Amino acid sequence: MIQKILEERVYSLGILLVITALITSAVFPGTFPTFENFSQILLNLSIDTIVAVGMMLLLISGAFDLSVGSIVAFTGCLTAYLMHFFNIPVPIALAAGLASAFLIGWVNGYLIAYQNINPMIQTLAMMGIVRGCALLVSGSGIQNLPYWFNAIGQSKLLGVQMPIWYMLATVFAFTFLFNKTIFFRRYYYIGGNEKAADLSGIQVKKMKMTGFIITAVLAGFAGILLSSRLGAALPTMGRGLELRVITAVILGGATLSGGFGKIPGALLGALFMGLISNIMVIARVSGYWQDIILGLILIGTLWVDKYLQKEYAGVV
Amino acid sequence: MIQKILEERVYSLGILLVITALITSAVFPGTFPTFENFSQILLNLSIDTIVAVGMMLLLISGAFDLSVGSIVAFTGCLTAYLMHFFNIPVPIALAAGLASAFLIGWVNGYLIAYQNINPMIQTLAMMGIVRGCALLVSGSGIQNLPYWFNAIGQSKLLGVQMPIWYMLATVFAFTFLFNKTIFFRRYYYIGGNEKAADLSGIQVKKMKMTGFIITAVLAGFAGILLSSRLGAALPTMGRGLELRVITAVILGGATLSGGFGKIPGALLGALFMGLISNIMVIARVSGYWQDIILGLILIGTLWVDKYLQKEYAGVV
Amino acid sequence: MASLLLDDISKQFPGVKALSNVSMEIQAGEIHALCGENGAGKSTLMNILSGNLQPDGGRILLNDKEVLLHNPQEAFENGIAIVYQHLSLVDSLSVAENIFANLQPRNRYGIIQFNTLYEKTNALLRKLKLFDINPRTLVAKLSPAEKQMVEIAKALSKDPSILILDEPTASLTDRETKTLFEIIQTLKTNGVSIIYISHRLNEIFLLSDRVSILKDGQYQGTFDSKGLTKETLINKMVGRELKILKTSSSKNDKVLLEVKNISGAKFKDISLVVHQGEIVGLAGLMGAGRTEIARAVFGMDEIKSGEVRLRNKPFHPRHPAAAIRDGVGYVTEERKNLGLFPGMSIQDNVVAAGLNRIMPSGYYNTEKVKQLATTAKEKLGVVSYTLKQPVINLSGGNQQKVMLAKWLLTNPDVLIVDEPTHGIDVGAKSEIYQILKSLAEEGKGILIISSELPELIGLCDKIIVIKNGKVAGELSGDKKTEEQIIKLAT
Amino acid sequence: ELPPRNENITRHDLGTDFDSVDIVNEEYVMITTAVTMPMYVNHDQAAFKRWGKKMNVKVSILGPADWDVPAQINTIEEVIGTHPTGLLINGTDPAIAQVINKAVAAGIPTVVYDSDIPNSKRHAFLGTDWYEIGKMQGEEMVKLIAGKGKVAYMGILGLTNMEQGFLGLLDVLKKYPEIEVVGKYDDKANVEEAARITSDILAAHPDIAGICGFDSNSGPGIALAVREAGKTGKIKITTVDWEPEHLQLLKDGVIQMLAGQKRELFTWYGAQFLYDMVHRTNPLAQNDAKAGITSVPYIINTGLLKITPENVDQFIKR
Ligand SMILES: Nc1ncnc2c1ncn2[C@@H]1O[C@H](COP(=O)(O)OP(=O)(O)OP(=O)(O)O)[C@@H](O)[C@H]1O
Ligand SMILES: Nc1ncnc2c1ncn2[C@@H]1O[C@H](COP(=O)(O)OP(=O)(O)OP(=O)(O)O)[C@@H](O)[C@H]1O
Ligand SMILES: [Mg+2]
Ligand SMILES: [Mg+2]
Repeated sequence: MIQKILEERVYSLGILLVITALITSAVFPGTFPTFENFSQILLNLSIDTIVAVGMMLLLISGAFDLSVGSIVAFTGCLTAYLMHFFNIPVPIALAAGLASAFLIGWVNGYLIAYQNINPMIQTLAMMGIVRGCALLVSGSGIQNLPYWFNAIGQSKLLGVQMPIWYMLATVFAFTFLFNKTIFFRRYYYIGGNEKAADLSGIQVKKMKMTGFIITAVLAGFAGILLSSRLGAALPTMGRGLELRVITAVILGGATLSGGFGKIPGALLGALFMGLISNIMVIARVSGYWQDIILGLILIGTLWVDKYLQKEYAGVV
Repeated sequence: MIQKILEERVYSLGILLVITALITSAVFPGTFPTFENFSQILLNLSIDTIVAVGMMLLLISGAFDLSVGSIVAFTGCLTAYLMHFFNIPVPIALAAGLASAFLIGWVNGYLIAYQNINPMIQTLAMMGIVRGCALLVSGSGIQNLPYWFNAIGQSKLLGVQMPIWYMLATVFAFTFLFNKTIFFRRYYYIGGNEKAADLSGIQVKKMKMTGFIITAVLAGFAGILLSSRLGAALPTMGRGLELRVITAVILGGATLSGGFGKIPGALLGALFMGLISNIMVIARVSGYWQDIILGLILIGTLWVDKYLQKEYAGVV
Repeated sequence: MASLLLDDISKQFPGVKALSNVSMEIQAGEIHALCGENGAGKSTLMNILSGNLQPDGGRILLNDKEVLLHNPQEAFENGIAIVYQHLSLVDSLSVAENIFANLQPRNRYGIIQFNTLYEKTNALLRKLKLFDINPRTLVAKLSPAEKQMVEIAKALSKDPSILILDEPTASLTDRETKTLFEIIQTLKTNGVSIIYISHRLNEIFLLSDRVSILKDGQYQGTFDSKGLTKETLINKMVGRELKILKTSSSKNDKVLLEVKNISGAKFKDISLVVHQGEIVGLAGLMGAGRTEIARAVFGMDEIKSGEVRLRNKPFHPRHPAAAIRDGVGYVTEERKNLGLFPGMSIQDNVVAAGLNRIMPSGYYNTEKVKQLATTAKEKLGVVSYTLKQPVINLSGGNQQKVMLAKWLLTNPDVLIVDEPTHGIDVGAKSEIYQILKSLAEEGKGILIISSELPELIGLCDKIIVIKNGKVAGELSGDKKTEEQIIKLAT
Repeated sequence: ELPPRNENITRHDLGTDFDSVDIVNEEYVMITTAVTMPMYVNHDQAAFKRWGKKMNVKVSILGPADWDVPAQINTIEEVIGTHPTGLLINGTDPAIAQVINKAVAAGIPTVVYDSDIPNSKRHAFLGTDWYEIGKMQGEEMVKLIAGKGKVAYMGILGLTNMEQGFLGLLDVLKKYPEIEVVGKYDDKANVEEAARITSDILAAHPDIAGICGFDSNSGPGIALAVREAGKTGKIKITTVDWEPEHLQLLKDGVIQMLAGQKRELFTWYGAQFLYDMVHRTNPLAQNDAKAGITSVPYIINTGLLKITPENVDQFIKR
């Protein structure tokens, strides 16, 4: 039974998280285990997590997307641009922003799935192109966004900031979809054995393209959320996001070769990284040491996890 | 026959390079096709190419290393640190620098090959750790390095800068090794099917560890060369190098899943990227347009290449 | 009830014409066997029927109506189901989800009903007498034979009106084979048409109503099984007489390999001896642990206790590399996963295990590699248009020969072969038997693991039967009969 | 063939003969790193382009998109081969000294802006002292928190100019024993990272008094976290740069002071210096080059802008 539980990264990481949190609470009872601190940690990782859900989908299917960080910036900037310079109503601007993300995802997906362009180069190239477009659209950034746009990310519900709710909703929705619908379960087949998926009647190319589109739209949503939180759209938003998110997702149980991973793993991976950085600051680790210690903890975590789940050692 | 030649990325990319160079020569006859410009292009890509040779080796074996950029920085900084603050003689400092790179490669390789730590997370974590160490060692950079150290990268032979010679030597040596020694040919088998390689008597773990060590040492050498060229060691050297190099190597014919690629492809991939960036400098393309155009060219290149080598479409 | 007409089907692969103008007819409710050598085009034809490949020319008529099968989905919709020769399972998913891939029971909102899924799976597994398999188990944890049965269950789950079985018994043992045959007979009585491909000719005669033969992509005719003799069938397939296997033993008294009371993860207290010139067989049911014994001796898995001696010296390789150096070879089962480098050329595959022996200087000699590969290719009769062809494009039998060639190049004194004739045609089989025999005559020791009992009985000097990881008995001389083996194994 | 030994640079070396400079197809090239950084685009590059239009000469802006000093050096080397009329170089790191010398040796008038590269043979420098930027932030912070409390600061670690700024800040804060510096953080030039670090700091030190930022993205990131924690105005923020975003935050009372640079002046006058050198606008000797002098100022400190709630309205563009 215990063996069984530890085999799943989602559980082993969850347990590790709880233990870490408990120990930290004991060491820093005044500063760590407070409602403000936790909600702030969650708030800060909400953007990453929403993107991570999409990335988890892609990794399950055996692909990944390096352009998400740029999509975050571009969508935010485009939406702001439309609202600020053309006075386009908020809902229409939002729709346009998401539509642009959809289009980017479609181009990525189409070229990768139907034209066999190498996914790494395709999404890397797209990362540059889209970042360039974000700079083109926003120049030095756009301020003074409409009140209702800012309200999207700055409101609270039951004392909790909206982005946290969006993040939880995204995670729950996709967890449900991945557990319960045929459409999304197909990604496990594709990642597990693409040829076999094809032979089982799954339209692999179409599904792959859809995967890139979903990821891009989630990134677009995250970009809108971020600029709403900031009350401004900056072309530098989302820099380095792709690596951060891929790390979180792999930590959460995905593999680069596909077939493995669970949606809640995306949240747990992001949570783990957020928690570690929070604890480091609380423990007064600063400057260069942060990178060094974060690296050591990452390796250490995987190493502990490996011992917890000996069975799967070869696979991960 | 023509079909046959185009099937190999090394040839198709080579032809594309020549065509691009010819067209550019026609458009910018005064500035592009000069000895100075060509040797400048080669000089500028020498560092990347030396690292790319190691990365090609890893990709052939089905792995990759994200920590190379940080190794470049750390080795350069450590060597400079030893020479500058402890007045250690140049050769000993060089040896120490390379030894530190060896050690980093060993840790990466050992944990990945023998402890089954996920290679992406391992090398990403190492990237943070080593970058942190580089900052720790050098602060904001070390200037005024010994004359003989600077001479390594600033001398000329037959009118050509030394780094170009080092790069060519590295490419030739590894091309030879990969074609002519069974030791290096084993990496193709490991990339082709790891389990079968093991059962065929290839010591996969040992070979993998060696692969990471070779790559790290090459990156270390590149780091020493870079700081010698600059006459200074900066902790920010090699930032983003890993993605650039992986892109070059994939462009040069490698795949993330392993088993494919040729060493000269590393040079050609880097050359292609160097050529494009040179042409953009000469054509005075700037700012965001750089990213956008580079992205479009990358995608376009792969797309053209795909049509040239229909046969292999599925594989790449 | 469905009848099928294939009309003038052709298929060209780069370098090979896999099918040229094949026309044949499958009647409703018949068991139609398809025979042919390795690479004759059987799988290609079936892939076309199942929508996986598109023909270059020709038509498919189902109940006299032309159907277009652009993808596997369209084939299912037309009631065609196939058990592929190369498994089409996803290791990382459960048995149930593999069987009902993309067809999971769902409610009207598209939500998967897992309870129904597991129930339906259980029912299917029971029908196939697979009582030990839990629907929730990951496929990765099954043995090759169990995977094959799951693959069959997957095809059956679709309630096909035409069922294609491409070498379903190649990795099954007798027990499962029997179950499968019973099921096929039941399906037949229910009016399902069955296309059956196998290299085990006994099965063809036992099961089929009619036999069609392909040779080099060309249709050779359809015959009633009743009126057909084994000889004529072989003759039509191979186009020549097969050599009769010599039964004389070449065994002498010198002990080559001696295994003394070894235990490991999946086996306990195993002892056996292989003499010079001797062929020793390991028999047993699926999952008995024979493969694990071989892997342990070969240095791939850990031996917990006991001793192995080679040429009277202790032999405990830490890695296959050491075993190969000392003159032990191991031709693995599961050639696609464990034996071959699928994307690499024939030439590269053939020298893979012998690199050190062929080029002891460590210097890679392309000419020598080419020459050795050419020799091996000719000696074993590998059919390919060039040595540079990636092995993934070879037919199953040719892949097996490439693997054998790889190990012959290491020049082993003791060769362990695991399911050496998995998916190999009669012609090639008899060639492989010849090769093994002549190796024995040269004084090598051979340990052969096989689930095909006639093969073991024909080849071996003695047969050791393994049951649940332990030696259940040893048979030699007249006692080597199928009944005896099965009795010991179960 | 070994490189020349490093000779000591004296004023004597500064005169360069510009006879070979092409003033028919006049082109001035500006080379920076992180060429797409909004602050650079909006100030340095905008002013440079305006200057080009006014003088009716061709201006080009080149450099890598990310902060990559070796790549900036590579670009300079490639540009030298195309023989521009003048070079305007962002003094990102002392390591670019050599390539500046190479440009000077190639007879190209070369002006450095932003941070000085003192060990190079550049003809002129315009810019600010990053140490002063840190000092200005420190002094203002001391005032804002009345000389006591916890202070944290962040920027991009490992950049020469920023480390100078950190030093300036610390040198001021050192003098106040009641001020505790709780940490130095790397926000990796990233808004989200800056926000995350800030909220972690808020958790670790609920009594934090002030935070200082040192790169363009620090300000918006710190402000976001402080605002979301509902501590606007309670935690004092000083930071660098005066992008519209920063000004807005200052106006909203989230940020208390901006240490700005007069970046427009760097490139405008820098370009003008180049122009004056080639056109010998103010010849000082019969032959300036032979006399070993240049006819433009050697070092110019453009000074800093201190933007506070009192004068912020003057900076907001309409
Ligand atoms: N994808 C492919 N590309 C190129 N050639 C192929 C491909 N698939 C099969 N072939 C070739 O087509 C021919 C027919 O192969 P096929 O797999 O149909 O044979 P088979 O009759 O099923 O043989 P076996 O009994 O060994 O399974 C062979 O020569 C094979 O090498
Ligand atoms: N990948 C795997 N993971 C876990 N257990 C496995 C795996 N493969 C095989 N086993 C188990 O190991 C045992 C022996 O394996 P295997 O079936 O290969 O033995 P064998 O005697 O060689 O049988 P076969 O006739 O299939 O070759 C069985 O209990 C099987 O279920
Ligand atoms: Mg077949
Ligand atoms: Mg077995």
